[in-house]
Amino acid sequence: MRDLLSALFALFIFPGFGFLFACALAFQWIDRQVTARLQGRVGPPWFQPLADFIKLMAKEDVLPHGAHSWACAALPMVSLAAVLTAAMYVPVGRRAASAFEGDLIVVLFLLSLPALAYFLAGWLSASVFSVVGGNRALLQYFSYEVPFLMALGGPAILCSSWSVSSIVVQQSEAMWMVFVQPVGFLLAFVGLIGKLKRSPFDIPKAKSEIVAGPLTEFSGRKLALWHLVIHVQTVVGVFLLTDVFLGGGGIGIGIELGFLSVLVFGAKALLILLALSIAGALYTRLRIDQLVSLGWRVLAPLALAQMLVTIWMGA
Amino acid sequence: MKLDALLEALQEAFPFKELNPRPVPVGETFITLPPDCLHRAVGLLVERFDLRHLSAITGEDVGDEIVLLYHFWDNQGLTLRTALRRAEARIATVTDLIPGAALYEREVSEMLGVTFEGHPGPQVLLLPDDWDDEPPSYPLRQRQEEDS
Amino acid sequence: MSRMTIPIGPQHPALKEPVAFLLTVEGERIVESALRIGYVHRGIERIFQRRTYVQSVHLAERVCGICSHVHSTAYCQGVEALLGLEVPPRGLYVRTLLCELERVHSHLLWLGVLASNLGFETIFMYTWRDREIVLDIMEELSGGRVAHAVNVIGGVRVDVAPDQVRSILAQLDELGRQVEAFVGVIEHERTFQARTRGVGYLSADEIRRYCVVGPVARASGVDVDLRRDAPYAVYDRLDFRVVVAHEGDVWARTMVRILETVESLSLCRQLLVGLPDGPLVSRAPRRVPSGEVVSRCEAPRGELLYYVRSDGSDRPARVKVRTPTLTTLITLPKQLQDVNTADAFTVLSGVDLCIACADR
Amino acid sequence: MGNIIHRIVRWARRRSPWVLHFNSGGCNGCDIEIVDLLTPRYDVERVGILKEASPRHADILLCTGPVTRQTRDRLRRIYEQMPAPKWVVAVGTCSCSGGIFRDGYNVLGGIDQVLPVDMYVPGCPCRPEAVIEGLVQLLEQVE
Repeated sequence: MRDLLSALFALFIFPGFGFLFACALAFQWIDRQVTARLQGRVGPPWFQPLADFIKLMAKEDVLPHGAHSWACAALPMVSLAAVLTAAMYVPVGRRAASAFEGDLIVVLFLLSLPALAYFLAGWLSASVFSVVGGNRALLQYFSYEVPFLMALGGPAILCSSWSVSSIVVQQSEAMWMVFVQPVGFLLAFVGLIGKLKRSPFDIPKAKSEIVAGPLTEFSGRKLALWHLVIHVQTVVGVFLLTDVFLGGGGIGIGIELGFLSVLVFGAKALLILLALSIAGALYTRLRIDQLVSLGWRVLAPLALAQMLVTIWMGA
Repeated sequence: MKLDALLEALQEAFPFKELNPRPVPVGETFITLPPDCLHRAVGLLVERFDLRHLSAITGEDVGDEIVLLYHFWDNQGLTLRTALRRAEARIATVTDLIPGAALYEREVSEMLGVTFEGHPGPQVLLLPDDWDDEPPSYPLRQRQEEDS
Repeated sequence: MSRMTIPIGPQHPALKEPVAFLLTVEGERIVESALRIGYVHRGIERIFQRRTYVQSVHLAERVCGICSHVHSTAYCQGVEALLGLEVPPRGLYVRTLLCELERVHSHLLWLGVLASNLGFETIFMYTWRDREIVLDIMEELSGGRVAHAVNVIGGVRVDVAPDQVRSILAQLDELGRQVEAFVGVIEHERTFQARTRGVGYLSADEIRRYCVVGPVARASGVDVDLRRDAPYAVYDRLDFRVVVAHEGDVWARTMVRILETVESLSLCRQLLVGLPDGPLVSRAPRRVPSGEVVSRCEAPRGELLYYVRSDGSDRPARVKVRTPTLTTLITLPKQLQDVNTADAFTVLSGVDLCIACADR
Repeated sequence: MGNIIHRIVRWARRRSPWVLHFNSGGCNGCDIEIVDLLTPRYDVERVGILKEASPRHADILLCTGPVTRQTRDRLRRIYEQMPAPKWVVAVGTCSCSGGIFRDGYNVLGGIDQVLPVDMYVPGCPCRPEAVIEGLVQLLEQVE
């Protein structure tokens, strides 16, 4: 009985859906606040993401004529399920409840599902802007995904484990991966910006060009879910980087922190989020061809070199 | 711009026409030409004097005539004034000499019902596509005020 | 690759005003573009004929909300020439001061819009924040942030008090520092350069063929500026440099505009320091003797032309407005040919379209 | 229970008004003041206002300028594309009544000739403060 309760608690409250939902809202608020402050503005109040979410949920849900109605409804659900499931394997401070050997692969796979759903949403929602946005999303996916995977593969090879939890554990006994593989961390960070479609890689949803990209025709509940997907994805992505490169909830050699480790973890995650916000405020959005060439001419070769060095070091 | 040489050349090209050069504020010279000479005159300005900047074409309905003013500029203003008969408001386009005149001519054409012969794309510029065509009504023609 | 048609506008986030572009694209490359304007056509030239000369000043300001003052300047200047009216020097100084402040405001606004269309929101926020300084100055002088109603036929209706001169000079110094910072960003920010260099190229010959004016012409090496070439108001008494660049792309247009802003700030200082004493306005009669006039001004976007004909009554018989945007519009199909879809918005912002001006 | 949900939704609606801006024939004056709302001095994000790009995402349609014959149909279509509940705010004198352009041959008059207007914000051009005040008053009436 107790096991069941604690499993349910883990699934729905911490570190499950409830926690992720809260984190998604909090991250969104922090992101908007930091961006606003960098731009000399005040920024939204703390409850803003919640108000936005409730308002969208309570709005009329219309789809244009010619849009694929059940697909448009299913896509955000599937994406949300994927990112929420991915979160189950990413330890927050402590060992993830459902960790197993190879869960890193599962997480990476689940995190790329929304990109494909996003592309499909663009194609199926009967708007030119959506189609262009969908195409761009797919092109962008092919540019960042390979370097991102290879960058995360580095620590896994060094730790001889493809489980996020055991990579975290191993870092608590050695140096953090960010010091061992700084290039890898940078690549993963840039890849994450691409994955989350954040400025300066917000090419698929470039407001001033293609309105809102694949989401142009979505409204009400579906839009709310899409926003939630993007924000939970941000949370999971940031947590993943924290775990793999910043040693999760640990602070150094062999000290056990207990519950405090969650706070340490939170602090590290916030640092990454901060870096994401700052990077977004500092650069001009690239063109899709510029991103593709950046991905394949700079990021991928760097990731490959890093991979080879890692394998050589490990051998 | 050498105004004297220019006037001389124009007078030479159209020996029997009265050019009536007159100064108009601010720093502008008006020259009057008959409509059939205008295209040649513009050609002369462009080719001999490199006067390629056409600032605007003003069209005005003055009753029985429609007056067209071609405002040129090269450190000082030069305006070619020509008057078309209202009943048959047609004139040769100057877009072959000055591509930049295309929009000016389209505007004059829809506002005053002047046909620019040889214009590459004489669609409406500012008016809506469903602007009432039957009978043709042109916003800047005078008669409309009397009607409404 | 299959072709697709992307309709841009009349409602589109990159456009503050309704105008429609139909882009035919292959992949991300534009193969054809069609332009439709006229959504903001209000028939102003017709409305002019129903207003008196005095009312028309107000109407001229409403042709365009961004460059409202230069419109009324061109109009008033024309009517004053018809009347043979001499504007007192102090009036001309204040009028010119507003013209230059407006240029600063317009260029900063434009830089923000360009940055926003490039996805560089931070620069958009900063330029618009600093633009508020200009708006404050204009509001202090005239009571209006955007429409000023400063010009009247025969002069201006607002004065600059000595303590205002001091405070405005201080505000201009602050703004000058910010503008210098923007110059640095434009010159050195690499992603900004990657998006603007080589985009929307126009050669000097194309500029001449299409009769393009203003900063777009100057960015392609065509050295025209009515303030120097045909000085009106008090520009012949001021010391300034006409900024010319030769690259002919959006980056050059950005450089020209931002350096022009620096020049304009210096002009404002000269105007404030050299402000002569005396009356602001000469009394103008209500009826204007018959005659015609062509009045040209250098608006923030280039040569602005007003043609006014009077038939001796208290209403103008004909007012023709030719705004600079009309000349740049015609180059857009050429500039959009074969560019990337994303760059289309850089091109559109780069020429600084003012649709309200073009449609009238 | 229904009452509580109703109150929560009303709270959310009042605090998250996303606006769409459409110029149906104005002179730019009000438009730049509306864009100004987003920038540091006015920063309407602090009261939850976001300027959205797609009509599908918007709650409030901010209209500027009189309605011209070309924009009439487009204005209607944008309004139809917006999901309910939705509101229309006419910003600027000419969008309230046609203003100085009302006797132009291509001008139909104010926004209310085409759409039901919920709030009129006069001014030529409107100050940003006036637009904020108009929005706030509109939101107070939201049920």
